[in-house]
Amino acid sequence: MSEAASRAYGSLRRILAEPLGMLGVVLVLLMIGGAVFADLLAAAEPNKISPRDRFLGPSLTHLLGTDQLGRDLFSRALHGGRIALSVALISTAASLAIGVVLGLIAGYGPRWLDNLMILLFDAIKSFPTVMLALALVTLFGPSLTAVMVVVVLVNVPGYGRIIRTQTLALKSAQFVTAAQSMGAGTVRVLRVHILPNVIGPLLILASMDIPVVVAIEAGLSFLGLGVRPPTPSWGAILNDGFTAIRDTPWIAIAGGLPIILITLGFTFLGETLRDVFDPRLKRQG
Amino acid sequence: MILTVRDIEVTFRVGPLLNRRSILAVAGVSFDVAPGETFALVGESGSGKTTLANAINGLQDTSRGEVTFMGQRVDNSNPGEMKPLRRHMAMMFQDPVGSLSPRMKVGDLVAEPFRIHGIRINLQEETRRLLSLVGLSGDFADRYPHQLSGGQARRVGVARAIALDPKLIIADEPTAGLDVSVQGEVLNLLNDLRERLGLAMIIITHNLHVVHHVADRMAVMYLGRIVEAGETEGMFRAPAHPYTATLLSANPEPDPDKARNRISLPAEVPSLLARPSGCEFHTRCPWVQDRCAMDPPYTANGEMHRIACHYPLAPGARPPAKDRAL
Amino acid sequence: MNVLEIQDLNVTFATEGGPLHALRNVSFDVPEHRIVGVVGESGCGKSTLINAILGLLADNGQVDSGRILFGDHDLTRLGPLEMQSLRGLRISTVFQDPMGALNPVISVGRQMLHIQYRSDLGRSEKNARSVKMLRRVRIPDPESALDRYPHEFSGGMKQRIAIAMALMMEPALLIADEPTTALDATLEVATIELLQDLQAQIGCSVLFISHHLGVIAELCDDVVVMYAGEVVERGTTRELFHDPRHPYTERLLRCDPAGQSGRTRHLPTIPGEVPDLRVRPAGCIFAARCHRYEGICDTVPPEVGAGGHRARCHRVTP
Amino acid sequence: MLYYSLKRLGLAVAIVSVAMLLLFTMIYLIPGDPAAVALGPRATEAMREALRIKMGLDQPVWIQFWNFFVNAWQGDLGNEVLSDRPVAKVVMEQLPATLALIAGGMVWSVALGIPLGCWTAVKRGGMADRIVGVFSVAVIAVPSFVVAIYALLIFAVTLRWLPAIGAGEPGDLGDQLVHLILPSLAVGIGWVGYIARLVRASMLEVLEASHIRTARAFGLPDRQVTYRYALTIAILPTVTLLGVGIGQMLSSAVFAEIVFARPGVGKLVYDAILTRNYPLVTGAVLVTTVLFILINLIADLVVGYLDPRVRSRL
Repeated sequence: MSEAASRAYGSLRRILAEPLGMLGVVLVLLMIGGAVFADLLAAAEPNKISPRDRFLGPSLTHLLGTDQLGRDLFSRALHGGRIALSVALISTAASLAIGVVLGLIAGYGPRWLDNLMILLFDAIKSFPTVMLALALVTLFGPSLTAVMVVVVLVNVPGYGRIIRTQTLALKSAQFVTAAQSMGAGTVRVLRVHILPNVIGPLLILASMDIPVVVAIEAGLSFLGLGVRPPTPSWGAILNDGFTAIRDTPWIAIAGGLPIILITLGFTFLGETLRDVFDPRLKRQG
Repeated sequence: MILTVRDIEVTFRVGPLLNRRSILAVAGVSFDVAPGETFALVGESGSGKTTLANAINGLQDTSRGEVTFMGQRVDNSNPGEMKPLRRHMAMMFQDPVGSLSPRMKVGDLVAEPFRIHGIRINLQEETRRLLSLVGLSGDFADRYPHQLSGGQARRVGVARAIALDPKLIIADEPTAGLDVSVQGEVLNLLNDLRERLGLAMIIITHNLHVVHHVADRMAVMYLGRIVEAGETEGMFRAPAHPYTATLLSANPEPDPDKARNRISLPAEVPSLLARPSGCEFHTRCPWVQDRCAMDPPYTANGEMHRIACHYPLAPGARPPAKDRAL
Repeated sequence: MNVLEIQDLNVTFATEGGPLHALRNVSFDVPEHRIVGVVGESGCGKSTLINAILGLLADNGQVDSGRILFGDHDLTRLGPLEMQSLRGLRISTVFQDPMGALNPVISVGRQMLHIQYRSDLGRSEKNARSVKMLRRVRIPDPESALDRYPHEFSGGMKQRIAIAMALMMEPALLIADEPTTALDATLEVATIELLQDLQAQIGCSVLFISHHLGVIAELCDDVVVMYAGEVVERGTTRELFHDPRHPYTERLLRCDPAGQSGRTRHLPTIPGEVPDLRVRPAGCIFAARCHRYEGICDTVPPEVGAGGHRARCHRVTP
Repeated sequence: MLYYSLKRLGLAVAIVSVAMLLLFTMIYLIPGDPAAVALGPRATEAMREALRIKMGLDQPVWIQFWNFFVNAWQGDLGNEVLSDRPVAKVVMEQLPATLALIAGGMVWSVALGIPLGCWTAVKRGGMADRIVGVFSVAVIAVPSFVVAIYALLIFAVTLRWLPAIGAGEPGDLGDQLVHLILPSLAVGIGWVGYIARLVRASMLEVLEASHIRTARAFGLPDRQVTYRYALTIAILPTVTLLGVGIGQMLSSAVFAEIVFARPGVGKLVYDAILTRNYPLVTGAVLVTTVLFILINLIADLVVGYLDPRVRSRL
């Protein structure tokens, strides 16, 4: 196991050697740390309303100021990170699992099934993301579950297609034919010969998709269709700030800043991961 | 006979949905392979030799004919029926590195046949034994395919092929992608193993000189048919089909004084979608006569030396002089 | 009179594992009206040599020392624009891969037109020249071929079109980089005959790169044998094939299965592998694989003198 | 080309049909009675029943779907709940404003993205390449609604350079264009990054192709090799991507229209959700989806026309 450990250490060093990778790691760790230790870092309750403290500008007691209900924005922003990150992780994991299975089936299965899946993927993908989200939220009512369903629906076709294309290419690769000629069955071919070769690039792509997921959650919450108030969410804070943008711009800044930091962090990290581990992917733009 | 191939055809459907046409990639091929014998299939790209190999191995469905391996029909058989027989028939593929799964170590690659067939054995020991049999040290077990040279990767391929003690090995272009100085190593290895293990072998190649040194009998393919088949020695001495003669002359000896006798075929290989009439080689044959464009030549099965030509060549024949000025 | 003289050429590439000495002290001449073959196995530096001559080395590669004399020019010292003015006009090239050699979205006629951009002829005269050239490489119906795109031609035809384009401006030197390797053996013969005919008609010199000993023996007047970035032997074709002096040449010739007249069950090989060019051995580059190795080979690199049939080996009296 | 076009068209029709099926399934799966939801709690049972019959909800599922399907293909998306006007008409009224916004975003992304990508590909490895690279990644990463709000905050509220809300005076083209600058920037800036990166990547790939080496070996001037031999090929995937980009911009447009209080389909849908005007929501979703598929079809046909390998096939 020490070999794997030293490999992991070597990879980490290669990532940190890139300025962008370093920045990405720092930003991501900062945001994750903020979310995990939100209670320790921010003394104030995120949902505690105090009418006396309404619309206070940034100060030492309220690092990012307060909102229209007098809630501490710093605390709300940190707690909002919990929502954003847990939505991102859970729904990305779910999309990956579903996308990989469907992609393998489409790529390795019979031609008609492949055509059917591709048609389905393309149809889902052709709904503009936000429109689809709006429709779904209208139908199911605003909730975190609805947001996650949207994310899965949006991500699965993309992941499925990537896995399917790669599986299709590998299906006729000589090492797969070689395994078949030895008598390897479908399960063995998929598990031993195809999956290890397609999963790596997908994991990197998925890490680069986390900002997109964060954006969907924040966007829906901004429209009032994501988490229910008073749960702290970056999108909701941004909406509060947008309503009062002319007089108290700090609320909008408090909502937008963490979104910018986390999306940049994950994107820089993902880019570096890709450059370090899979330079071929760069080609695909 | 360990393998009997009778009159098999492989059809592919190509083209767009509304204009789908079928092409005959293998057009009625018959031959036998005896235990312990090396048989060579020779042809250029598009001759159907690789498709034929896949059909024998059950990786490709046939539309006609019979393939019998160790007394059992194997054409169009389902994977379940075929699996026990696969222990006895091993394949080696063209690309030495590409036929090894890129994320598996050499040790696992060599052990894979045992795992597939659920054979309980000391895998580590067996892997070492096989690697040493093909001339690789045990350290190679921990390497990945991309860390191997072409020749080393080819040896790993051989180790995988002989792992389960097969009766027949089908080797597709075993020297492809290898430098001249390494080609010999692989051919010598195959020759040695064949003698030591008593295997039968089918070698598929476009390089006739490779065939000369390893094969007992050979068949030359053109557009999915065998145009000439017989003892290697005799066919090299006196090729009877014009195409065989051309192929033989196309890979000249490295001798500036002898090299100028090559037979040139300016015309392109016809498309499988538009097979020529009569003898299918007539569009390129330097010895072509009127009859060739009309009647397909007939070959009898089972003769020692088969030639599909109306006018077989006399030994040492040279093509009729033609006008080279254009 | 030499069209091309390569003198003590050294090329290195900057790689992650340190500088890679891809060409070391390469010297040979391409005389007028002659076909010179460069033969060697993978990793011998054939492609680097061509790129160095054409001034198309990759960004991490550079010529450290030596000269490439072409007429009055030293190609290693020419600026990009001067080099560009020679390419296609005085020095032309045919590459290995016929499938990718032509631009897929521009018609054959336009591509041939573009090559003639330095000529003062009118458009229709240029097209007439293209047609004439296509006819010379035996493209059927050359007039209509001008309007067609590369994917409409077979591999052999594409390679002939590429040859036509290369010879269009009647260059003094044609560099042919394995032009027949991707073709089937029977097409290869026809393509080589075509090259021979055209060379005789145009009177250019040819630098012909190949790993195929038989083709070299048939086509070339002189041969240069390369191993691991060095010229190990050079001479006329007859000298080299009948009297190989360098142990590598000797064994390479024996390895070719086509060279075995009788049937043998045990083919000769060259054991060992090409050394890592980032850590060149101090002595002879071939020492580790040589069957005539002796003590001096490990420490002193052998040198070759100028002219005639030469081998870079201590065992050969210079 | 004819076969290629027919095949693409057939595929587009199939995708639209599957999208309709999906949409219908979603509507059908709504928990609760759509009529009751639409009419609110104060409606009588008779009113609900009347609406159910009017909406065809009393029919079996497949007949409902068939009616929905046939009507939708004929452009009949039903009537909206509030004013009883045809949904298709309401959506079409709002569509031009959204299209103008997207066109604006497209102008930003093409006018900046293609030259940036081309430039960085030619000067790869340099400082400019690195800076543009980081810029591209950054603008792709940051969500468009954050860009919209920050742009509003900086350029409209703080600096007061540009108008904050509305689409400008009807009839006054100049005013409308000024009002378009910020929203279209918010919609398009991410795509500047996407396109710059894609053009750069495909330029680098094409520049390595052996036909480019051949062109250089024939002494063609660098400019001709770069722009005529390489860019003509490298641009093809960009055209395809632009088709995809429209879909993403349709999403961003929803936010831009809300933030900048512009008319458009996005604002329409948002308002419809708040008023539970479901036929309008699904209708607008369907229209934008079809629009997206149509634009992708056009992009595919353009690529097919530009690429002789596709053009000459049947």
